[in-house]
Amino acid sequence: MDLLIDRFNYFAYVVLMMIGLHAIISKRNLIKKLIGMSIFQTAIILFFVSIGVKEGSTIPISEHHAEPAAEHGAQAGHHGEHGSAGHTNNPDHFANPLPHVLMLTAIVVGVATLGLGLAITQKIYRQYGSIEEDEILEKLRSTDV
Amino acid sequence: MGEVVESSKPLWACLVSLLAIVPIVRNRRSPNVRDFWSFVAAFAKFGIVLSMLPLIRDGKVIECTLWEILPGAPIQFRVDAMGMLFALVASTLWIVTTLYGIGYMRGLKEHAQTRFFAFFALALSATLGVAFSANLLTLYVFYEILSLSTFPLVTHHQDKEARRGGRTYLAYLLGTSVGFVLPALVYCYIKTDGNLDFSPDGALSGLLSGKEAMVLMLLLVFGFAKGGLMPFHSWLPGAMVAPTPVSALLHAVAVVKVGVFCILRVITGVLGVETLRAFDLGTVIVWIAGFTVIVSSLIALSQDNLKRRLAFSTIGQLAYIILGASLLAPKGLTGSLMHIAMHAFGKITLFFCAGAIFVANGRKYISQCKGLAREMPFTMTAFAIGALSVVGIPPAGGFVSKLYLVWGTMEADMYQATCFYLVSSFLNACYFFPIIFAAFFQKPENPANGIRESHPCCVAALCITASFTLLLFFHPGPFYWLANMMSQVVF
Amino acid sequence: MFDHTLMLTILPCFFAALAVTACGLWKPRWSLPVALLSVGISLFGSLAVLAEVMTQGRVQYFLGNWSEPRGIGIEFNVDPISSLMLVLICVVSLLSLIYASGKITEELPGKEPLFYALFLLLMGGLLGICMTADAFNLYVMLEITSLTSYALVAMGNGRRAAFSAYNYVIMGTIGASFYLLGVGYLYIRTGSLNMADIFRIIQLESLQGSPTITVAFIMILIGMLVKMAFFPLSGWLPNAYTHAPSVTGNFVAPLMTKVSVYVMVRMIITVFGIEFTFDHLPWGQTVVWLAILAIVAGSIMALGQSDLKRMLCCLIIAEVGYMVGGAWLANIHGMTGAVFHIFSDAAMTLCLFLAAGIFHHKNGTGEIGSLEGHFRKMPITMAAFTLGAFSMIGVPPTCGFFSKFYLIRGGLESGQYGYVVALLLSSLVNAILFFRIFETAYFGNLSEGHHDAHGNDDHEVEIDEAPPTMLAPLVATAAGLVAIGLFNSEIAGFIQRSLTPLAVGGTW
Amino acid sequence: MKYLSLIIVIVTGILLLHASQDFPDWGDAHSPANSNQISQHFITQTGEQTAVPNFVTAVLADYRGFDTLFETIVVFIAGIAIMAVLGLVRMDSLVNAPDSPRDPTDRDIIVIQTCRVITPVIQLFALYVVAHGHHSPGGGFQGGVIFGASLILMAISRDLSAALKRISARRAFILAMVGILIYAGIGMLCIFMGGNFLDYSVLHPLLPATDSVMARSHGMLGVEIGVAFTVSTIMFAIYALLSSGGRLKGGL
Repeated sequence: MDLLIDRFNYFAYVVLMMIGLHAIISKRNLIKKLIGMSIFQTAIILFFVSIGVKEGSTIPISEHHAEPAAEHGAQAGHHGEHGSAGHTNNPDHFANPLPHVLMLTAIVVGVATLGLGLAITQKIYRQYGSIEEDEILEKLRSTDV
Repeated sequence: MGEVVESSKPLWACLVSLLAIVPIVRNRRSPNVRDFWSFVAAFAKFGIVLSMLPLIRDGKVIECTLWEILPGAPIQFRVDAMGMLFALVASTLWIVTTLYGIGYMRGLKEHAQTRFFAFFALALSATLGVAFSANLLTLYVFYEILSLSTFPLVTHHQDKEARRGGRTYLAYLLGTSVGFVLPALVYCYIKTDGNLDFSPDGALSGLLSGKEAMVLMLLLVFGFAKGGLMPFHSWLPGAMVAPTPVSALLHAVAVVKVGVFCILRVITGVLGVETLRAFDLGTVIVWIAGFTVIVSSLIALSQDNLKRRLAFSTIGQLAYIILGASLLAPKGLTGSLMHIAMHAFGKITLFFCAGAIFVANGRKYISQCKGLAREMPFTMTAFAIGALSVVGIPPAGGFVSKLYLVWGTMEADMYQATCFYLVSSFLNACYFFPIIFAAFFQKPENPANGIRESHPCCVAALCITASFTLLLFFHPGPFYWLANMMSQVVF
Repeated sequence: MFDHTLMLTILPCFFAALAVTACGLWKPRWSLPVALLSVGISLFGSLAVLAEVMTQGRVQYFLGNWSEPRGIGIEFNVDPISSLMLVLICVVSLLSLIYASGKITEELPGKEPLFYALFLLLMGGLLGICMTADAFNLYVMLEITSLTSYALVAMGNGRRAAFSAYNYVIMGTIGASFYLLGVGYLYIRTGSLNMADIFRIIQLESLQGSPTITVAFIMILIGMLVKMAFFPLSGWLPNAYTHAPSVTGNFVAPLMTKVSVYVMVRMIITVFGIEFTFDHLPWGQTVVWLAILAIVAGSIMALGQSDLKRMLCCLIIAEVGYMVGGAWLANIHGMTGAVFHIFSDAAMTLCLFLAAGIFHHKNGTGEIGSLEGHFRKMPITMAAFTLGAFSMIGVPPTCGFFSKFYLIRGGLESGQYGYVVALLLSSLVNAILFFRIFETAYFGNLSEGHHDAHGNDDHEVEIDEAPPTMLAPLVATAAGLVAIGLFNSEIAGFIQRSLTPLAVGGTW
Repeated sequence: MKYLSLIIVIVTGILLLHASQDFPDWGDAHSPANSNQISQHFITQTGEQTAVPNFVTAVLADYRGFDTLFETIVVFIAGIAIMAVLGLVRMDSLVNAPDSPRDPTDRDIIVIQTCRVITPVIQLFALYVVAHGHHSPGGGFQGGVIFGASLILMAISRDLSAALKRISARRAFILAMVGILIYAGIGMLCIFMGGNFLDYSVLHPLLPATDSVMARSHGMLGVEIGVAFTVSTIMFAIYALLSSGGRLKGGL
């Protein structure tokens, strides 16, 4: 039970993902399939993001930086005290940036795939006048004979 | 094995007919020039092969490495007595067959003669490649090339019958070679880790357990189905749809003998006599071959189509050769090697005759041969000689080799083998002599007026081979001592 | 020494893709030369990489110069196998591009620039997959190839193109997502994305037992099996490749599945390590049996096809079975055979697809029955086709024979006799399939017989060959088949240079 | 089919959950992923190495800048792929197609006026998000999407042709290419300056008053701008193509 409490994020994403997968496989409507596909991908994104979370940490932006970064413009070429001059951030205070970066990519890819899928669906509709898989297959069979 | 001489002659012997294809195809418009080129190639090949004879006689071995295609298993030629013998037979008979083929093709106005001669040449180079190959891989490569290059020849007529024949032909040859030989080849490669060379005492000797040896032997012996061992023989009668010159050269000489040759190589060079003796595998082959001998002769009796009867007789004779080698006795091997040559000359004569009869007056069936000798005396005389040779009665070459074979059985005291030989000789007599008798002593139903021989080229060719058959009885020539050298090397 | 050879190989594709799109906006007829030029540069680059790898063993490149600590930035890492893959991809692209230049205006009127742009992007993605040493970067590259190939398949004007492309999209996305999920599992356990680094961590903390790594492996494997059309997951392939424009099929069919196979091999050898894959995972045997199933199923499906291209697609499925099975034989010869077969199979598939495309171009139909008398009608094409077919059957000295040789050797050494038998059976089935075609092409229709062609061969069907832009690539490929066959021992030796160092667990 | 899929789904789910048993707990700061030296490095060293306070931006545009380049290319691919698939307009005829605007009756004055007011605000905000990506959440993608959204809003509120008058599909694609060219061009520039691809630190001779560290920061800015160009225009192009069924006329 406490396992469930500690790991609810994993359970959540698995459930979401399975919903998506089920939709992809069992739905006969092309648009619904695409929706399932997006749910599927989103679940993975959720999983990744939940990896990078740290209890009680903040967004991965170091607040000390506003002025040092500005002063850089003024006296540049001054090595040693770049960025957070002197003191280094404690990793535990900031969320892990890497998963966020990765997921930014994954999101973009998802968008692109979805757009392409929609375009193809439009073309199918133009050709067969339907987006129901069964009807399309029916039409194909009729053209074969 | 004697000292090794590096020379590119074997390569050229192999290539010359391949190169001949170019002029043959380029002169397709003018048949005479085209056929002239075939002759040139044939003689050139014969010359090259002959020029290697003295070296072999001095017990040397000619080697020529082409390409290290697999580590340890290059494409390599090595000419030893056995290969020399086979190459000599093939290249001699190619000349005659070219002569005959020209006569036959023109006599019948066959179509696509250029393709015919081109693939003929290709098949010949593949044959020599097999004869000279130095290791199992090279052997396999040329074996496959031969199967594929003879397909267009077998199916030359391009009609339904030809298609059926071609299908069985490829189904058997490719099926067995890919299905049996290839795994066996790889297994040998693993066992010897990467050395497939034929060596007189067997590349695999001492590396195999009894079961492995058994399996390998069966895979290889049946895999080279060109040897026509039952139950993988039925491509041979099927392939008789081919034009007679093809049947003559390929199915009396090149193809089938290649199969037998490969099996002999396997027995002597790959598995090795020692291994076979150790696990007493020789007798297994003896029984298989003996069965083939008897059964094929019996089937031959029942055939009325002349070429089919000859085909089954061929199957029997091939089994002779394999049987002789599997006796694992020196004289037996000598005999079987000689039989390669003797049977080649005898059988090609018979095929030539069958073709000539067909060309002259379209007869295919034995029942039509009554009194044929009056129409075509030369042909039928030659036929008689060939038959004598195959049955093994002096004064024909077949007698000599058969003598040695029987001697071998005595030597290996396998008396069942002796029985096989004697019974089958009797059967051979049974299925040949009626033809001769009918041809010479029976009255034709429709008495023809005068002599109607077929195309002069055909007659010339079959007279040559017939006289060779006689000659070989009185003087077996190089074939004897080549065979003898080989069996000395092996044993 | 110029140390950006990798960039020289991969970047031209993307810059040229932009340039081609620009050409599309202004001067469409310049798009072809630009594309050819860039592919040529890439080819040159890949050869340079190959030469470098031959001398140094491997080429590394740290993008943004972030080399320390390992895996902080993105790393390119090319070992012998991948350098060969690069050359393969460039060569295949060049040939199929030349072929396309002759055919495209007829197949995709008005879309040439878009086609060339997508073509180049796809090629770049494939190159990236083979170069990168970063698990996530591989995913990005994978998606680039997927998106472009979806589009290329869906571009066709054929009635079925779009629908087959749709299934392709769905399956492809599932595959890629599974791969991404696998990477996520790797990341959550090891905290790294760099392949070598992941390998190091798995060894260091001896994570072989952890279910996470196992599931990660399963996910990545499933993803790749979907992408490579491994039998039960291969439903999308025949439709997609058959109904795609032939200019697309010639490029996608030889490369996509092979590259996925390569990714699987790379995951096995560089990320998870062979002794994890073959010793810790209990089901290596199962995969081999699945491969046998795939081989048999592919061959049987092929027997049922009357359309040439469709038949070839089924054969691809069987060949994928060869490679997966070979890779899972768990010995070096099997793996060598699998990798070698990647190359030979790519060459054969290209050869046969080019020929099929030419037949389709001439006859307007892909039916096998329409090939009557082609040995006389187009001898050169048929000759090349015959070579390809022989290679499929495994006739020496074509490359198909030698890949079979290595695979059979691996099978015998690891005692997988079922696999060997399946291999031989499928080559026999190939023999049947192709000789069926040869018979049609050689005998013609037998009804009217041959007797019209008496005498010598003067009055015959006049030769009517395809235009040189289509013929040249075909002939080159056919020659390549023999060349790969003749140089097989060199290639195999080179491949083993990146396999032998892995013999840590004594698996081979 | 349904049952089959259920079986597959359940099996997969069980597999995944089985794996999650040795996952770290949620939010565990010391899970392998979080305690790994690499993610530590990003948090601790980014400041010194790139002078960018926003780690995500730094990782995105610099450490893993190559991924991002291809992300951008993926967006671009989506654009041309959709055009290729719908395939009704020839590329060289992508000029602003004269289209009869809808009759005014079905235009809602309130909607139009509201949009007219807020569109510039949205666009301004988008530019801010792009430019301030170093110091606050944001960056090329976010800003680009917002900008694209403003264009789409325009298209929805009036009609497609109105939006296409302002930025035609042709121009959209040109700008998208320019965007990628900026990104990849900066990368190439790094090679010409003697560094590796996308190694901005070697650019400092070109930029006034910067050292190699600030050069990275500036390089990222340029890259982000390129990304913004591509994303915003392609987002709009995708909308235009899909909404008009590839005709670039009429629309919703």
